[in-house]
Amino acid sequence: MSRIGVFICHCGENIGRTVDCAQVAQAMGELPGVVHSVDYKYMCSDPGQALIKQAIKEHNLDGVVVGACSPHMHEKTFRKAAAAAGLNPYLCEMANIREHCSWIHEDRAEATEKAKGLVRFIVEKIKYNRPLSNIFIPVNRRALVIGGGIAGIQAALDIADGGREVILVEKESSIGGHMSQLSETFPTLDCSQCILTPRMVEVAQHPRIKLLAYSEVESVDGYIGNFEVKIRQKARSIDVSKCNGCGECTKNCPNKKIPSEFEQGLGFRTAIYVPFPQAVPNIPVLDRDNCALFKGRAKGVKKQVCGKCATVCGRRAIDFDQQDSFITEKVGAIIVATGYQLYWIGKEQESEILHGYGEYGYGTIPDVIDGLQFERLASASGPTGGKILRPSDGKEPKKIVFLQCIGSRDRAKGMEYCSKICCMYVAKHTMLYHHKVHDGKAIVFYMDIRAGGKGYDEFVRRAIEESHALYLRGRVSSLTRNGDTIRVQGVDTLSGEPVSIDADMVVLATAMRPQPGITSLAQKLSVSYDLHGFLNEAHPKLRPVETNTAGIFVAGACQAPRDIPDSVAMASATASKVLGLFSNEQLEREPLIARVDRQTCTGCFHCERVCPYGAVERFEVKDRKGNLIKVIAEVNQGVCQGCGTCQATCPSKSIELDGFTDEQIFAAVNAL
Amino acid sequence: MEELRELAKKLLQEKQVNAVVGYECDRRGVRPAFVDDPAGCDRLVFDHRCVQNLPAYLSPRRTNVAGLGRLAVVVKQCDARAVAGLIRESQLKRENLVLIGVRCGGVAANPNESRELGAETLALRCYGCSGTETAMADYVVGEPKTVPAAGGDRDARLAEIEKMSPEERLALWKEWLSRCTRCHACRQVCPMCFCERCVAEKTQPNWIESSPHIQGNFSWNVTRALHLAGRCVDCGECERACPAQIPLGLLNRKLAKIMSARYGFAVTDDPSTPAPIGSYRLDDGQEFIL
Amino acid sequence: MRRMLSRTDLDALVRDLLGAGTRVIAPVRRKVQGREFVEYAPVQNPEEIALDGSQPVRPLKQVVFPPTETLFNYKQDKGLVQIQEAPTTFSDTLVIGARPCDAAALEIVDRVMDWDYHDEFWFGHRQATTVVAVACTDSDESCFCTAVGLSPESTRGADWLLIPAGSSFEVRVVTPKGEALLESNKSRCPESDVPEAGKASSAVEEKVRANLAMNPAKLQEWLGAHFEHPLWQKIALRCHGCGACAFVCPTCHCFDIVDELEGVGRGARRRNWDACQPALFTLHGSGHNPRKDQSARFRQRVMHKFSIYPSRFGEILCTGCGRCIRVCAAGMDLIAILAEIGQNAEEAGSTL
Amino acid sequence: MSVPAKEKASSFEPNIVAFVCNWCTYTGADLAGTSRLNMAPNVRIIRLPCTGRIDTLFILKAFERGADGVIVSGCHPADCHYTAGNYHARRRFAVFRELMEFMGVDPQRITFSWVSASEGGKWAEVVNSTTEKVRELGPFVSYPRVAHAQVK
Repeated sequence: MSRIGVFICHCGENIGRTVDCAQVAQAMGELPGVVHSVDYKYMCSDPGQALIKQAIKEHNLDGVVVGACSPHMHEKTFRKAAAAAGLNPYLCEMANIREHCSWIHEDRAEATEKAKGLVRFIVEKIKYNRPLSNIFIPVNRRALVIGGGIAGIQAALDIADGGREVILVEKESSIGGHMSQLSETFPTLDCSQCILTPRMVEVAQHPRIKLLAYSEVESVDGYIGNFEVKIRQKARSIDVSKCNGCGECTKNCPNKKIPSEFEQGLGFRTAIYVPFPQAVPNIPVLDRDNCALFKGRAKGVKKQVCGKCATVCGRRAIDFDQQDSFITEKVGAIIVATGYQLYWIGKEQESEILHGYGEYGYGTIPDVIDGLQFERLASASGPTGGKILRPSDGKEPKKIVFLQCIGSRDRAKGMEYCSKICCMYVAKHTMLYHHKVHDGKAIVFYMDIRAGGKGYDEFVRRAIEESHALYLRGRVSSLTRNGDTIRVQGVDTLSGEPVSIDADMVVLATAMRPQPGITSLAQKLSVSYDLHGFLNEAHPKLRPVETNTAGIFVAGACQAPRDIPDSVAMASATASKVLGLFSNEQLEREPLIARVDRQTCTGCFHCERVCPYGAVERFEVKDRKGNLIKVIAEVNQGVCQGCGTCQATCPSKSIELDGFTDEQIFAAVNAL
Repeated sequence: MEELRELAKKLLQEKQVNAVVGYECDRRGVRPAFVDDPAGCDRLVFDHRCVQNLPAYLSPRRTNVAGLGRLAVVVKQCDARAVAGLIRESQLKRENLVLIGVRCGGVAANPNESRELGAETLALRCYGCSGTETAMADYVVGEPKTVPAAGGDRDARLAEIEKMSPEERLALWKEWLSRCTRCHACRQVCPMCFCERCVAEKTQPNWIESSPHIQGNFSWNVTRALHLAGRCVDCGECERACPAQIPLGLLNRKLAKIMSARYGFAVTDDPSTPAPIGSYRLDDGQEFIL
Repeated sequence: MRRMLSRTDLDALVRDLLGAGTRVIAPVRRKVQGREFVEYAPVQNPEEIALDGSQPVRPLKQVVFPPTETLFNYKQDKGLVQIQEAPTTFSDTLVIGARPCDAAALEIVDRVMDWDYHDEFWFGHRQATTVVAVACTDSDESCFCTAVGLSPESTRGADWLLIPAGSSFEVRVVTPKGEALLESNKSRCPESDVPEAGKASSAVEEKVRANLAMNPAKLQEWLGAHFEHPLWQKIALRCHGCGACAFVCPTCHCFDIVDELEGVGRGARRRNWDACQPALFTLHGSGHNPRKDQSARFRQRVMHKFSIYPSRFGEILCTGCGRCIRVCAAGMDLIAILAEIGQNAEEAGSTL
Repeated sequence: MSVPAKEKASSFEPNIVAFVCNWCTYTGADLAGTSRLNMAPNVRIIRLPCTGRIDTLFILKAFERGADGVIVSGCHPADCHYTAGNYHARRRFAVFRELMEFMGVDPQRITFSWVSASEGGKWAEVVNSTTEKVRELGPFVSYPRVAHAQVK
């Protein structure tokens, strides 16, 4: 027979006003198994908790039910109090008679009756609670960071500086990400390369960072504290151990007319190349699709077509037969910082929900460019040496029209979300333009100006007031060629007038989207993502850098559109989470996980099929002589998150979720 | 028939298997046979009275049969669905088994059927069947046969019930389920009911009351049907075994229809087909959800 | 002198009893989803009664031994438990048209129900029930009552036996309860001087005899000596362990006692039919199962009927009704099994 | 004097149990509380971690114990705290619902809904509309729970 104590809280007037707490306490006292039942003004107060602790000792309680607010509010409080009095904390449960009762009903009699019902559920349930103890999982105190942009770099450095090893995986041949392409950064206009490059070098030189550039995550196994990650090191065609980055190969490559990705197609590179001079690691990569030698091989030409790079390489570092290789790393935590791509707004689209903006002629009119292309034009290290020149004829544009929200905040044709950075970088662009072309005119079409952030609104004001950018509120309906200018047809919604401008160049602030391949990575990691592919955080406010898979964190623009300060802040947040996780050799977690009844499990593995975490493993039951009797399910304690889908699916109910066992739920339903 | 006997003899003589599970004639009709010596192979028969789903004997729960050792089993195409199901659900390893596929021209509803096979005697599950052998078979025996034309619409009885009002339907099921004495024969003969401990036998907690009152009978029959959703191989043995004459096949058939309509799912003799419960699609219908 | 009862008068008798509030159970014809069969069921008017000799698919035992029966209700009141016993007296019931094999089963099971413990529920139902059996006019290949010492016109367990004669029945009064029934219906059962036309069901009896002949004593002896015999392994292979045989058996009487909750701290204790064929029947709490496979379980069924019960009560726990054979999905055939054991017994006998 | 049917129905207070997930609907119901959204007092919540944990057996047992209606509610698709529990639940209950309907249990007695942590208002609507609907349907006396009668 149970010895249960029931404690009904008035919550001041919050519960007491509509629920007759004394009556509820009295009714509960009459239930079989309840030996003590009282009501009190504030159960969560110190005297209230003392009441519980005292009762546990005095009445030798083996279960405590607190009828009060939502367990989301105070379950931890009361469990701690119970534990302090020597009762297993999992023998304490709450019945919610505030949010679910007193606050939503007016009739005192009805509310009191309902409160009795709600508390009775929990009284019955707790008769079947078992004392549980927290689970300890060993932690492999190394971290994996996926993505070597500013977020990944920051996270890696913070963790490494905190004393833990980091593996940084970058799919491109150099780290740096999009930030390395930017000319200046808002709102301070400091040079992007100047602040980024030292951080990149720091990564390369850090004794606790293992940098794997030109690599991708192939598969992820395991669980928090114990991940096993298989990493594909793509074939660079360069023996990294031999290359000293002298650049002879690049210089001698005959194919020099390949559009450079780094320059957003505005400049050229060779087939064997370093994406930009400050690349880390400063080791070239051979683009086999554009290399004459490989093209020849593909065509079946027997003779080696080229091979100049190998000839000129003094260290014989060029290896045309290099294959992708794989390494496996064991880590305890993973940070995903894969960043973003810009919305390609040409006609062809890869997804049904995207429609592009064919009317803007992007991809067909050469002087209609996107924001990143403008960054390259403005960059001192860019294809024009920092001069603003039109891609079509190299002339200096005297009138540039900037269009904001291309693809963003457009439910019909693009993404309904705001890309967050565009208002700011368009303002920056108008300023850079003004600085470089003093007589140039910048005209901005905007929907709203969103300049929340330290110094952000001041920055936009400066663009308008000091750089004389003309801001027109409205949308542009079409961009068409008009001689060597571009006819911009739009409307100024403030004046209500249609606007027609002949611009020398048009810059589109296109939307931010997650990187291609994010969904397949998310699936490897068992991390959920939204309609657009942005990774989901565990809680938008309280757990913004965690994911629902324990031990996996998100930083930067892979989670939502982010600017540099946000990305860096998130990265440091993930680093601090990871260092927190690594502060102990073992990880302690709540024991509310599934457990298999070995006697009755038949090994049909329906549980394995439904487990969202892959927590079900196969266990061989053997007799004393070692003969296999049967193969049954076993739950990996580190992986199980306690959703209980396995239990509802198990035909013979041979898997039980602690905290919500069938007996507990049955008892509650039985009390209906 | 000779082909089947010769094959069985060969398998036993060559010690490829320890026993052959097939069919034999008895006093009244046809019943399952377990032959472990080559001389006994002449007992084996296959004709339209071979109703029973022999893979039911392959469940690990059948310890006596498991004790025979490596088995060859005579399977009709429909029976092979049970073999596939048992493999899919890790109860069986394909390599531990020899499957003798028989070309079947349809079977009667009853193994003691004395009449010829025709529209009147044809088992419901054979309606619309092509009678071809299973692709899983290691050996195929028998001449190709044609299944007689069905004696009507297989789902006529289902349609009739669907037309009724909820009250009429409940009254009907109450009437039928009131005959259930919870012998659980439906479960014991089912090739896909292989749990070591059936949920109906769990008493802590006692979700499904074991007493044969209508409440317990309702819970039991609903749960049995649900557990077979997308798994039932449509052999009809549950209904045939029911000593209370409850038309259990209706429930299984209804679920097969739901599975097909909602998820385009059909139970096949291919073990690699995923089970529909335990899988999902992001765009699964949810018209019933507010 | 014989007493005759016409079907018309039988119907009138039934109508009288129904009018007086007596529950009348009789074979009635059913059609469920295209399947036709006959079963014992309460009737509302005599026209429903089917006395054409068809065998009801399930036995008569549920009239006196319901598949589930509440023994008492309980309610927890703080530390105390209040018990409310179920009544053990039952309303009057008349069974019309019992097969002799079903009626005989009642008397056979009486032995165990009044052995170490007097089962008030069983005898409560028994006392309230009057059984009118009807001699069989037909049999099938599963009938073997003659092999266990009964016959198509056995009177065991019946209060009256009706022997069909044209459109009427000859009434044979068997017990004092039967006398009482006759007393109140004397005018309906006039004495007739038509001489006996010989044994009414001799043709049926011949047919049944042809199905199986055995020597029960020898069989019992052989069984007692052959608990371990390869036969058991062989027979049980095809058995699914479904227990349908036991559920349709007129003499199987095992039950399980369960407590079922009906709310917090209250519920009922019930006894439900059970069967020795599923593994759970003998499963211990420890996980050990003394009858670990189907051969052990099937052996138990045969042993109990033809060895254990006879040695304890002097009665074979089988009336040869043949239902277990008809109902078995796996083609387990008790006639063939008994014949095989009988042959073993004969052979064993010759070597003794 | 007999009570008119309509009046009888309206004086009946249905007993409804809600099986909800901890992360979305339970929290949504909390929000309804903090927003002081007045709603029918007929629904009592049993908290589960996820809709994936909600077994059809819970619903059957609830009806056996006298529930006139049942609510099952959890996270919207793509919002599941455990990424996929609600998708499994969606299949389970789609099939269950149709089977119950086939066996004569009016599917209107079971409400399925997605209520997120931010949808306090929707929760109040689900509670009120279910209560009204079940009130109209009347007490669920036709469910086998009354039929503790012996089988034939």
